[in-house]
Amino acid sequence: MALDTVAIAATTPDQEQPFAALGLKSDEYQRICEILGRRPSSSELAMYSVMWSEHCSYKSSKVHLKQFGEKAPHSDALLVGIGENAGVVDVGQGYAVTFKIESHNHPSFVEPYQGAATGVGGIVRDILTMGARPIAIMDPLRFGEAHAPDTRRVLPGIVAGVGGYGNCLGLPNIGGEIVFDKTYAGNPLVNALCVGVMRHDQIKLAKASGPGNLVVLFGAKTGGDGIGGVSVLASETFGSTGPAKRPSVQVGDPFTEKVLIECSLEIFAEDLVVGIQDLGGAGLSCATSELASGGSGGMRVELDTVPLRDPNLSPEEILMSESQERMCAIVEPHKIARFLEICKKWDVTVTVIGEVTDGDRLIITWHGEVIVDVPPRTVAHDGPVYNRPVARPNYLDGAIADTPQLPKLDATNIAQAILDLISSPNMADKTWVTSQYDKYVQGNTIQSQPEDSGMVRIDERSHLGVAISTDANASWSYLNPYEGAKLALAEAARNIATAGAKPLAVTNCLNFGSPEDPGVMWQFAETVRGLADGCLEMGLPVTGGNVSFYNQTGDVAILPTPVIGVLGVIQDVRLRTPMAFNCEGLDLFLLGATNADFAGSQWAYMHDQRGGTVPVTDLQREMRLIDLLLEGQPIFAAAHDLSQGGLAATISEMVLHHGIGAGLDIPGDLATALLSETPGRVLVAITQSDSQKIESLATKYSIPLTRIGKSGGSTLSINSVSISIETLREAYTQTFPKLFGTEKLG
Amino acid sequence: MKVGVVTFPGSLDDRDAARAVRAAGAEAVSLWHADADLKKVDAVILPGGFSYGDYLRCGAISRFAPVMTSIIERANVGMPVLGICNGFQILCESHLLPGALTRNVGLHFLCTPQPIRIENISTPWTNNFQQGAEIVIPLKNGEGSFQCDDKTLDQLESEGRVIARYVGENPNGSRNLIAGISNARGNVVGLMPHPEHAIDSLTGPTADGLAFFTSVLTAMVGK
Amino acid sequence: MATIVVDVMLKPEILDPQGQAVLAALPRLGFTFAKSARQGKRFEIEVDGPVTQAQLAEVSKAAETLLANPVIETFTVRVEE
Amino acid sequence: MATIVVDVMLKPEILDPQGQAVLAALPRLGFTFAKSARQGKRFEIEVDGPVTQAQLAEVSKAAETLLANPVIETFTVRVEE
Ligand SMILES: Nc1ncnc2c1ncn2[C@@H]1O[C@H](COP(=O)(O)OP(=O)(O)O)[C@@H](O)[C@H]1O
Ligand SMILES: [Mg+2]
Repeated sequence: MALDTVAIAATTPDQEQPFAALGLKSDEYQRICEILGRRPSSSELAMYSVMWSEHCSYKSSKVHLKQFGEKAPHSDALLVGIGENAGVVDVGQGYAVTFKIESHNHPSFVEPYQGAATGVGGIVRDILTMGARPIAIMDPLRFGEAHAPDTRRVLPGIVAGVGGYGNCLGLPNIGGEIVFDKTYAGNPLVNALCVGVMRHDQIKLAKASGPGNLVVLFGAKTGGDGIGGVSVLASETFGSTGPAKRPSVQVGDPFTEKVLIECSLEIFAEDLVVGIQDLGGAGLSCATSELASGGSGGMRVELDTVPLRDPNLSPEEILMSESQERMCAIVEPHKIARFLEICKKWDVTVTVIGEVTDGDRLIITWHGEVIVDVPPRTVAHDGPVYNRPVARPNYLDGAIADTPQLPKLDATNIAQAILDLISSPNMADKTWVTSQYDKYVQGNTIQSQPEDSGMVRIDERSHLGVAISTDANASWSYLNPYEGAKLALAEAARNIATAGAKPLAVTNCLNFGSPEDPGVMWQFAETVRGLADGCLEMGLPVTGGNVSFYNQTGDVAILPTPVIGVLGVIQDVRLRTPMAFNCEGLDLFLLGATNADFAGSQWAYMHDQRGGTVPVTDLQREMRLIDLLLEGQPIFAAAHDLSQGGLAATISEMVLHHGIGAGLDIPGDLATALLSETPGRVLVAITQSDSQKIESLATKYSIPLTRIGKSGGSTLSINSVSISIETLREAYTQTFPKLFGTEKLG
Repeated sequence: MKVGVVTFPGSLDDRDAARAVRAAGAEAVSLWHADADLKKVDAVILPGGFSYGDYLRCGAISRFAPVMTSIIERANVGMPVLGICNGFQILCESHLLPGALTRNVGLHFLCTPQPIRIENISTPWTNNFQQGAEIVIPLKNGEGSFQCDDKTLDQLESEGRVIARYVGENPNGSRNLIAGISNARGNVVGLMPHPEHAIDSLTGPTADGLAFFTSVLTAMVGK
Repeated sequence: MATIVVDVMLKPEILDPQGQAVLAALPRLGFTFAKSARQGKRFEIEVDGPVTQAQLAEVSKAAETLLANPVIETFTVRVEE
Repeated sequence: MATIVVDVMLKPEILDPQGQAVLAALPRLGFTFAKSARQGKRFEIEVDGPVTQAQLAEVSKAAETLLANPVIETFTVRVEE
C-alpha cells in the first residue's frame, strides 16, 4: 500500500478520499481542507474522522452540556472540573477524589464478556490518568426483559466481564444497578463508574508542555483493535489487496492493566511526568492531539517506533487503533532513565515515540516522511458542533394522559402483592450478580451491595471515607425527562445521605437513542436542563460524565436513561448508618409524605402501565431531608431510602438483611402507603428513647414524620397480615438463580 | 518479629495481608517476586490475587519466581508459610502442598462470607483458635475447588492435615469440603478463604480472621 | 464409542493474553524454542460410534452455538483416531 | 516455521465442571449425540522448523513443568501437519 504523505497531499488536491465511509459529512471534509489549506493526507483524514465522531467530539451534545458550566454552582470542593479525563473533588485532609462514569453499551451487546470487561478497563484508566489510585468500581446495568432468551446470553456475559476485569484489577465493586425493560433488548447498557484517591499535589493533567520533553507510550502493544473504518480507508483509497482482517471485538487484558496501574502509581509517586493521557477511544490520535493542544501546542511523533502486536498495521491504523491498556506520558529528558527503570521493574513495554516542540503543529512521521502536520486544537477541540433539531415527541401527550389504574389492596391480597413485587426481576435479590464481584479487596469497603450507596474508607487513621450512589429512573424520564433527571439526582444524593455522607459532586452517563431523531434530542435536551438546574439548586457541581447516543433498534429508542452518580464525604466511616436494623424493638419512622404516585412505578411496570404524570421533585425539601439525615445520623440505627417498589420494597429489604421482622401499622389506603413511589422519603429505625429527638429534627427541617411500626419478630406484619421471613426470602432470592442459574460455559 | 508478604505481578491482597500482620502486632516486610532475598523474615505470606493474570493456571507461573526458590528452601526447614487463595494455588504448584485448585463447580467467581471450621490447631497459623471453632471469613475466587487423588486425600485426612473445612453447602466442589490444608510438618498452610479480609468487622464480615496472624506470633515467640 | 474432538482457538487477529503469558514465561524457565504461542480450548466428546457425517455436522452446529464464540473464535471438528 | 500442539486434559478421575456443563447444556439445545464431554486446553506453539526430536523433547519438558500440572492433568505433544 502506497504511503500518502503530507507532501503528496499537497500536490494531489483532486485525489478522491472516502470521507463519507469514515463518517464525515462533506461540509466537515471541506472544513478539514480549509484548516489545512490542502486535502488531508490519509493519516490526517483518519485522525480527523475519528476525533470528529460523535463519540469523541460530542458534536450533538456539546451545545447542551455547556449548561453544566454555565449553571455551575460555586463549589470550593471542585479541584478539576469537566473537560479533563475526570473531575477531581477535595474531600478534606489533603485528599482529592476523582470519579466518573462511562458507557460501553454497544460492544457489550456484540460480545458481552469482553465488551463489559473493556468498559471497566477504560474507566479505570481515566481515573488513573488523573494521578489517582483507583479504589472502587460500580456498574449500573440495563437489560431487555428478564425472560427474553437474548437476556440470558447478554446478562451472564456482562456480569462475568465486569467481574472478570474488576476482580483481576483488585478493585472492590461497591454497587450498581440492574434494571430490565424491553427497550434495552438489543441495546443493553453497561455503564461503569470508577473512583480514585490521591493527595492534592498529585493531580495530573493531560498536557504536553516544555519543548524537548519526551512523548512516551507505555503499556500494551498496539494491535488492529477498533479500526474497522480505517481499514475501509486503507483499502479503498490506496488499492491494497483488500483490508487485512481486523478484530471486530476487543479483548481485554486485565493483568496488563493491573501492572500498568502499579507501574504508573510508582511513576507518579516519584513525580516523573509533566502530563499524562490514557489511550481510549481514538487511541493515539486522541492522546497526541489532546496532549499537544492541552500544552504548548507543538509535538513531533515518530509513528514507526510504536510497538506493534500486528506488524502489518498501516500508519492510519496505528493512529486509530483502540487497543486497550496503553498510556501516553510527557517526561522531562532528565527523568526518562528512572521512568524506563520503573517500567522495566513491572515488565511494562515502554517506548519514547516523540517529543514536545516549540512550534504549534502536531507532526507525525513514518520512516522519516511527514504523514501528519496539523494544528492539534483543530483535531482535539474544534470539531463540528451541531444544533440538532429538537421536538417534543408525539408519544408524550398520550402517555401522560394514560394515568395508571390504582391498585386495590386489602387483607386478602396484600401478601401476594408484596411477594409478587419483591420477586419481580427489577426488585429481586441481586446476589446472583454481586457475588461474582470482589467487594473485600483493598480492605476498605465499608458498604457495598445491597446498601443504598457504596462506601469506602480512604484514611485508616482518621476514618475519612467517601460514599457513592448511582441512580436513574428511566420510566420517569420517559414521561418527563426534565423531572426525571432531577429525580435521579435527588435519589442519588439521598442514598448518600441515608448512610451519613454529605453529597459533594455529581457525575453522569446519559444513555439515549439517536440524536438525529428530534424526539430523542428533545429528551436529551430536557434531561441536561433538568440535571443542570437540579445541580445548581442543590449546589452540587457536575464534574464529568459521558454521553452514549444511538442506543436504539430501528426506530425504537431505549428509554431515556440518565444515570446520575453522586459522591459524598463522611468524616468517620465507623459512624455510618446501615440500611437495615439488626435488633428488635426499634421504632420505625417514615420521613416524608406519601402521595398516590404510581406513574413510572414498579407496580405500574409490572402491570404494563407505562403512562401518567410523574411526581415533581421539590429539591428544597430534598435538601432539608438530607440535612436532617446528616444531623440525625447519631440517633439512626438504620436508614433506608424509599424508591422503586415503595415502602413495600424498602421494608422487605430491611427485614431480609438481618432476618429480623417488623410490624407496621398502616392507616388509610394500603396500596398508596405500600406501593406509591413518591420521592423524598426515607425509613429510619431508632431506639424509643430517641423519639423526642427525631420529632424535633422533623420540626426543625419541616419534614413530615410518621411512626409506622417496630422492628422484631419473625414475620413482616402489616396491620393484620403476616408474611414469614422465610416466605419473603424465598420470593426475593429465587428469581435470579431461576432465570440465570444455568451455567455459562467457558 | 517479621512476617514477609510477597508481591507478584498481579498480587491484589498483599496490602491487606500486611495490614493484618501489623494488626496482629508483627512487622510486615514487603518481599518482591524477582528478589530471592527474604530480608530475614521469620515467616512468609503468599497473598491472594491473580499473579501473572492466572491466565495459564492459577499460580503456575509465580511458582518459578526467584523469591519462591528461597521460600521453598526455608519452608523445607520449618519456616511458617501461609498461602491464601492465589498463595494456596502457588504452594500447590510449587509442590509444597499436595493437590491442586481447580475451577469452581458453579463456574463463576464467587465472593461470599463463608463459614469454615478450624480442624487442626497445632499449626503455627491456627494455634490461637479453639479446636473445632466455626468462623466466618470471605471466600472469593474462581478456582477454589480442592482436588487430589484418593490416596492423597486419605493421607491428608488420616494425618490431620485438613486444617479448615467449609461448613454448610459446598461452595466450590472441593473434595471433603476442604478449605485449607498443611504440609506434613505443619508449617506450610494453604487456605482458600481470606482471613486478611476479616480482621475488623468494619471492613470484613467479622474479625475472625485475625487469629491466623496472631497464631504465627505465638508460634514464633514460643520458640 | 468414538471420540470427537473440537478445537477452539481465538481468531489470529484477536489479542490472546493467555498465549502471551505462556510466551513470556517460557524463556524465563530457559525454554527458548517458542516464536509465538496461542492458547485455546479442546473438547473431547464421546458419541456412539461409528461416527456418521450427520453426527459430525451436528457437532459442528453445537460447536458454533455453544462450544465456540464465533465472534472471536474459530473451531475445528474431527474424529479422534 | 512449524507448529507444535500441546493438548492438556484433566485426568479422568479429576472433577471437570466445565465438561459437565457442556454435557448438560448440549441436550438443552437439542443436541443429543454426546455420551460424555471433557474440556481441556490446547496450546499452539510456533517454532523454527523443521521440528527436531530434541525440540520435541524440550517442548515435552515445558509441557510437564509449565503448560500442564501433572498432579491433575495429562498432556500430549505433537507436530501439527
Ligand atoms: N450491577 C450491579 N453491580 C453492583 N451492585 C449492584 C448492581 N445492581 C444492583 N446492585 C446493588 O444492589 C443494591 C440494590 O439495588 P437497587 O435495588 O437498584 O437499589 P436502590 O433501590 O437503592 O436503587 C444496591 O446496593 C446496588 O448497589
Ligand atoms: Mg436506593
